[in-house]
This record gives sequence, C-alpha cells and structure tokens, in this order.
Amino acid sequence: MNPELVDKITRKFPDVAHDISLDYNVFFAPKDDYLRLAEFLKSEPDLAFDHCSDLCGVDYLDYLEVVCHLYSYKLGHHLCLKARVTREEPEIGSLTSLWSTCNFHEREAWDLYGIVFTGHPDLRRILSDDDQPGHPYRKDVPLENDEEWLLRDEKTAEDYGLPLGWERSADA
Amino acid sequence: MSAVLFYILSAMLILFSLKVVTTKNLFHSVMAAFAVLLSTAGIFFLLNAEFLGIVEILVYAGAVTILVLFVVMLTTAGPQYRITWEGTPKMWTVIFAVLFGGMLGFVVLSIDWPTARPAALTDVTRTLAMRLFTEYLLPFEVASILLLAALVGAIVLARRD
Amino acid sequence: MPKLKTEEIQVNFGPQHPSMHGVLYLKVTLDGEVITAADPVIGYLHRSMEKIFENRTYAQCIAIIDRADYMSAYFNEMAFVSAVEKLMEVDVPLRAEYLRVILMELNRIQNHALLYGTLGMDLGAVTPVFYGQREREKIFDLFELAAGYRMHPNYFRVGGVKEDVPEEFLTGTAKFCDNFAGWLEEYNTLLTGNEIFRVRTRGVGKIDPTWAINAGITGPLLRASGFKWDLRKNDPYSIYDQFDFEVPVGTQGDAFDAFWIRMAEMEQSLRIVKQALSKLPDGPIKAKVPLNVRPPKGEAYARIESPRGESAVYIVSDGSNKPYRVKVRAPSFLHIGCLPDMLRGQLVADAIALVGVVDIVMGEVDR
Amino acid sequence: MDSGAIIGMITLKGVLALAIGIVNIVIFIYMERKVIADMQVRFGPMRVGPHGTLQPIADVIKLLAKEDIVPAAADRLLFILAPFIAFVPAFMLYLTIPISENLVVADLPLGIFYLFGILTVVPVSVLIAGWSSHSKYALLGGLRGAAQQISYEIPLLASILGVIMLTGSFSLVDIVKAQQVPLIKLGAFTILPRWFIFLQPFGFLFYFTAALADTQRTPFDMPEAESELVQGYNTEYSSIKFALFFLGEYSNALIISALSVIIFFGGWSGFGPIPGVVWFFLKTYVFVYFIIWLRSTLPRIRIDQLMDMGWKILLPLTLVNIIVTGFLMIGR
Repeated sequence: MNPELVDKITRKFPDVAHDISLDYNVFFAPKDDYLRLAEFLKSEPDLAFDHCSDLCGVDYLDYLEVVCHLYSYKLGHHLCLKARVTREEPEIGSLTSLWSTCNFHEREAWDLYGIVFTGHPDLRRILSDDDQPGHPYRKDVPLENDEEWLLRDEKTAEDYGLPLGWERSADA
Repeated sequence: MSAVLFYILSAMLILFSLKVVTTKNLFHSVMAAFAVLLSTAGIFFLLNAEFLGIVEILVYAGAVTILVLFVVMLTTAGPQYRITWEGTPKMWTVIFAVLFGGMLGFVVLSIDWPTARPAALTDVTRTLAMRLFTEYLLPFEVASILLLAALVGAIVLARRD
Repeated sequence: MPKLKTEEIQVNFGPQHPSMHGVLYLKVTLDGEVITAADPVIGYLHRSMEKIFENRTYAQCIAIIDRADYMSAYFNEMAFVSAVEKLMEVDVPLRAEYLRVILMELNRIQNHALLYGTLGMDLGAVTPVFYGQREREKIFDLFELAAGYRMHPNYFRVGGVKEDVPEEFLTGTAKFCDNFAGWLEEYNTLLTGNEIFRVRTRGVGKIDPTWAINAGITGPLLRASGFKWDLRKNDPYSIYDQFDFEVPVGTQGDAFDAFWIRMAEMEQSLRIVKQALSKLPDGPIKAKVPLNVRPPKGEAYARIESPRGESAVYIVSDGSNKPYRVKVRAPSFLHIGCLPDMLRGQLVADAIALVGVVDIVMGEVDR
Repeated sequence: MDSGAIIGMITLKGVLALAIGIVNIVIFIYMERKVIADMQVRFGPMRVGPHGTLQPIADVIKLLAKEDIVPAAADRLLFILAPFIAFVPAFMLYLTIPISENLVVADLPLGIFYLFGILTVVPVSVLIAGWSSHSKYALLGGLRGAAQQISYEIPLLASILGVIMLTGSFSLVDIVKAQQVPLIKLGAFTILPRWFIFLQPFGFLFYFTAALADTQRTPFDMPEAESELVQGYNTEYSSIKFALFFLGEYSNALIISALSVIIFFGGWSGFGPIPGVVWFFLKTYVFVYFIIWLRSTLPRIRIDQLMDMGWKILLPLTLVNIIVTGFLMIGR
C-alpha cells in the first residue's frame, strides 16, 4: 500500500496510530473510530477494501485486541486494522454490516475471547458449548480445571445470559 | 367354502367400517377405510367380478387411500392429530342419520336381490367395454364430464391462495 | 374456507447423518421439500488447536496443525511455516520450495479427488467415490515415500523441509503424472458428462461474485462465481510465479461450475507438478535455522491458496520459542457461515449437493 | 379331484412359487453385490463360502439375529403391520408369472391387471411405515415414496396397453404365446420373432423407465436417498421387519425384470434344444444385470424432476403411444 494512502487515512482519522514496523500496514483505531475507519476503508474508491480476510481476538493481558486483516481484490493491497478494548469492558462495534463474513469471525472472537461486538445480529457461542463458562482462549484461563477461576468468571457468564451449569461440575 | 369367505369378508367390512367412524386417530381411520376397500374387493372377487375387484384395489385401495393419507399427513398438526366432536350440533346429526338410515333401509328392502351367484364371464374386459361404449355411453360421458368439472374445481380452489 | 397450511418440519442433518461431511450439524427448517432456514451448529470437533499452539514450540506446532484441515495437511503446514518464515525473514532454498510445491499440488489433486467421490455419493452415485479413492491411495503412497506418513506428514520445517525425498518419490510422481490424465478422463466420463448429474447441479445454489466477496467466500467457490482470483497467480507466494498454469473460472456460479473447477484444477495442478519435477534443482533442502526456532518479537500474516480457499495463519510472537497467539483462517469455517444464505429456498436434495460442493472439512472448521 | 386335493395343489404351487421367488431374490442380492463391486474396482463379498456365495444367507441370518426395535413413539400396530403390507403383495405377484408354458400357478385372464392392482398396495405400506415410525426422515421418505409410486403407476400401466391391444388379452400366457409366431420369415427359418419389443419399442422404453421409478431403483431411488433421508421410510426398522421391506423391494425389481421379458421379449420362447425355463431366466437376468448396472453408474434424480418427468413427459408419451398403436391397428 503506497504511503499517500496511509497519509490519507491518518489525515482523515488523526487519532489512528500507524505502525510501519511490519511488512504490512497496521492501523490502531481507537474504539470510537474503529467502525468509521472500517467503513471509510471499504467505501473509499482508492482504498476499496472489499475482502475481510480475517478477524480475531488477541489477549495481551493488559488489554484485548481485535485484529482485522483487510484486503482489496480490486487494488491488491493489504492492511491490518487493530482496535484495543479493555478486559473489563470488552465492547466494540461489529463489522458484520460491512463484511458479512465477519459474522462468524466475530462469533468466534466472542466465544473465545469474550469480546462483545455491539450490533452483531447473532452473537452466540460458536465453537465451545453453550454452557461453557468464561472465554477459554484468554491468557488468564488456567489450563487445568481450576475451581477458583471457574467461580471468578460467574459474573461474566451471568451478564451475557448464559446458563450456569458448571457449578455442578466444580462440585464433582 | 365361498360362503365362509363371504361371512368373513362381510364381518371385516362391517367391523372396519365401524372403526372408520369411531376411531379418534385420523390416520387409523384412513387405514380402516383401506381395509374396508380391500374387503369390498374381496366380495367382488367372490361374485366373479374380478375386473371390478381389481379396479377397486387399483383405484380406491391404492390411489385414493394414498391421496387421503397425503392430505392427512401434510395438512394437520402432525401425526398426533385427533378428531374431536366439539361444535357438532347433535340434534341435526341424529335427524340426518335417521333419515339416511331410513333411506338405505328402504332401498335394501325394496330391491329383489338375486341369490344365485352370477356365472363367470369368459371375456370380462371385452364385454365391459362393449357395454360401456354402446349401451351406457351417455352415463359414461356424463360421469367423465362431472369428474372433469370436479378436477377443474379442485385446481381452482387449490390455486386461490 | 380456512386456508390449508402445510406444516413446517425441522430436520436435523448431522452431526450423525450419512451424508454430512464430518460432524457438521445443520438445523434445517423445511416447508415440504424447500428449505426455509438453516442454522449450522459447529464445534463438535473443537480441539482448541490455537490455544494448544501457545504452549508448544514452533516445531511441535507443525505436527499439530496437520490435523486442522486433515484432508490437505501440507497446506496447513505451508501456511504456518511461511508465516514463521516471514517473521524471521528466512530465505528458503529453492529445492525445498520445489518439493513443497510438488507435495502441495499432489495434495490438491488428492483433495479434489475426494470431493469428486463424495459429491457423487451425495448425489446418489455410489461408484465415483471408489475411483477417487483409488488415486488418493496412490498419492498417499507418494506422501509416505516423501514424509514417512500418509495423511499427517509433518514434513515442512521453518526454512525448508524435513529431509530430502528419495529417488523413488521422484520416479513415482513422474509415473503418477503420466497416468493421471487417463484417470481424469474416467472421472469426467463417469460423472461430469452424465446427464442426470448435470441436471442435478446446473443452476443449483448460484453464487453472485459481489455477494461472495462480501461473505468471505474464497477459492474454487469464488472462482465458480466468475471472479478470477487465485492467490497463486494474483499474489504469488513461494515460487508459484515460476510456473505456467491457468486459473479456471466458472460462468454461472452454480454447483456444476464449482465442481467443474475442481476437475480443471486437478489438471492444472498436474501441470505444475510436471513442471516442478522437470525443473527440480539440486541443493540444500533447509536454510540454516535451528529446529527450536525463536522468531523475533512481532507478528506475521501468511495466506496461501488451499484447495478449499484462502487459508491463512496469523502469528504473534513474543520472542520466545512458543508462539504468543496463532490464528488459523479456515476457509471452510467461513463457507459454513455462508451456508444459511446459500441454502435458503433450495430443495433438500440440492442442499446436500451444495454442502458437498462447498467442500467442508470439519477439522479445519472447528480447529 | 375333490376340493381338498385342489386346495392342496394350489397351496403346493403357491409354496413352490414363493420358494422360486426367494431363491431368485437371493441370487439377485448376491449378483448385485458382486456386479457393483466389480464396477467399483473391488471384490465384494469374498469370505462367506466360495467367492462369498453364501453371503446373502449370512446377511439374512444376521438380520434375523438383530434386535427387533420398535421406537417408543411409534404407532406400534401400524409399525408392525407395514412390512407385511409391503412383503405379502410382493410375493402375491409370483402367482401369475409364467416361467414356462406350464409352470405357472394361476394363469389369470386378467393377469397384468392383477399384477398392477397388487403393486398399488405397496405405496400404502411405504406411507404407513413412514408415518408410524414417528421419525422425520421416515415421514419424508414415506411421502416421497408414495408420491413417486402412485405417479408412475399410471404411465406404467399405460405403457403396456399397446401390447394388450395387440394381443387382445390381459393374460400373461396369452401375451407370450402371441410372441411365438415369426415376424419376418425366410423360408422355414425365423429371422425375427414377433416379440413386442419390435412392435412396441417406445412402449418398452416407457415401461422400463416407469417400472424403475415404480420400484424405486436407481436413478429413481428417492425414498431411500441415503444422502438426504438416511434410509427413507424404513429408517427406524431393524431385524426381520427391515428384511421384509428389503426382500419386498428386491422382489419387485425382479418382477419388473421378469415382466419385461414376458411382455416384450417373448417370455420363455427361444431357439434350440434349450428348455424355455432356461431362456426365461437367462433373459430375466439380463435385465437384472441392467438394473444393477444402472445403480452403479447413475446419480439420483431430484424429486421434483422425477415428478415432472412422470406427469409431463412419460404420461403424455405413453398416451400418444396408445393412440398411434390404435391407428396402426385400424389401418392394417
């Protein structure tokens, strides 16, 4: 992706940080700018990111990150869009309305990392059980069955209206 | 031999006919009707009317039963659908039943039934065809037009939604 | 007259159903024979692969990622290995690249041969599956010669391949290439040219290219919709720019096109294998990289064209010998996400054909 | 002869017909497995007996030894009744099949009519099985099967009306006898016998297509589309009940092969010193082989295409065939 386009994005979104240390361009969007930036990337004719290649969550212990790899079939350039959310309040806008492929990606990120995508049409667990407590891919999840941790995540499970079936397994 | 068979078939016919109207399970009712039609065909065979007997099986027991079953299976609220008696004005039912029964009884009693078994025809199909297309041509055509009208009517009704 | 209403039936296709590919569970609502809604339920094969990676060294990861898309293991390895190589900026020796390409393209043929068989099975033809299986066996024999294993080879390494292939592998591959054109002919006579097969697949599940791009459909399905895109051609990785091959494109985006593209791709893969065999250079098969690699801190994203679509691996490294986070972009996973839209309004029989043609491997979907 | 002896004779003949039927079905099943295996580059059964010849018997024993399950939610009476409604008519068909001139249990004057009358009862069993299993796959399979069978019975019957017009009889024996005269003669030698395949070629095509669909053989095996409906209407059946369905189906397929020989290929007539029985079975097994061949090569047609074909193509064509036959008969 040529530097002019990077300029164009940073000029339009002054809050967006840009990282050039990698072999592709990374943009760190603040939570509020995330959706608008994504929309801009898709609709702007000389950016035209029509393909959302991948979207996933990463847990950096201090915060969670949504990593979204965009690609333009038309112009052949690649970009990585990142947004940070706090562990306590992992909420961010959903890209499903822009790229419908994000539906499953975001369900997976919610399932495994507990990132809530507001505006997602059908945010359910996808890979793990419906009554699975917590979000298994977060770094603080113990790898062995840990009763203390299971109890700690009770609130999250309740908040999102999940059935609490795991206390029984903790007793047993 | 044939008398014994006749009584067995008649008993089946009556029993299954009763089952048709008394069972509350719609599917069982249709199955009983199927049995009734088969017994009727059996009686036709006993009377040396093989053609009619086979037509009875081919058209009624085979095709019509299946169409009725289709309707039962596709349009009601699942296989557990039960017939209920609510909402039927009982007085009228009784009156009509009595009138209809009286009519049937009158017909049965007034006809001079042949008691001897009719002789077996050697060439059933030919005789039947000859009769149908010469002597009884008009009733035959009227019946077919009537059926055609019914068919068209059914299509019109089904298409109306 | 009260309106006669036919009852909607909810039917569960899978996870245990003779025609479901793996443990996919499709909740399908039927109105007569027409599908009004479909909801894929996945996760029956979820092995937390990405989490396991975080506690394994990079070399161990390669053995595990084989099990993601277990029908085309080499592509998983390739995606993972090239992401690590991007991270470390390793130059892979040419001979290793050639060997990788040969194995990957053989793997593609193997995968499409399986699809050929199972699609026939889905449509009620019992014989094609045996013919597809016959060729797969031969390819597995070749894999065994090269890697020592048939399905999960664990053969690619960061910076090259595990060891050089024996001479029999090269002669065996050459022999396979000579025979395969004839076998492909058999495939086409048996199924592609069959009138019933055509009637069953033509016009079924049409995909519109703009919708397909938006929905994240990649690979043969995207090409079937008429959008000419192949990562090997348009964004070449490895040494694919050195080969002469064509990208088959569909015209109508229906199930038949998607199937036909698989058949045409087998032919093209065969061409690539032949070229690679004839050009295979001598030299080292692995760059000077330790087995227990410690990539620098950073991240990398590598995409490759797997038989199912765009397969990608995203690696975040914290500088240790274990990846901090690995994300596998599985094309089947996203194609399953598109299934509800594709199935709506189709007949049950067509739905089976469509699921067959989408080519789903549950190992990859659930990871 | 007193009436007891007559009844004894009839019973004996019936049992004989049943035995012949079952033996042939066993041969059919074995042949199907072997022929399909050969076409699929494999061996098929090899272990039980020489070249697996005893495999069908082993299969039957296995089926009989299996647990006989009635699903808890099933309609018990109808669930048990359905396989018998499928099996009994299938074996009633053998009564009229003339294996050779004298080897026939009952040469009914309305033979063909009787056969198709009995065949119409089969879809009822399919529907009962589908409904009473209380399973969705079975229900869908039952609906499909019954719809398919009743729609193809009409073209099936209509396709052979041409032959019946030419023969002037419904009796199967009469039909075969009508084919034993030469069509083209050179001196004393018969070049072409008057088989109805030569007089009614289209009639045969329509008959065979409709017959395949009516007996649910590939490519029309919709009710058992295992890729969609698991096993169709008999999904919930096991053990002896499943075996009855299974035997009924194979029996029907055998009957249509035998019927095509009787109606279109001269029945037991042949040439040389070989007895008619051998000719009859030889010709029948050519058709059995053909049916198996179709099964191993063709994919399955979709249900709506099947219905379209039955009502919109096959039925009008068979009617045209009848009319043309009628005109030709008058014109001659």
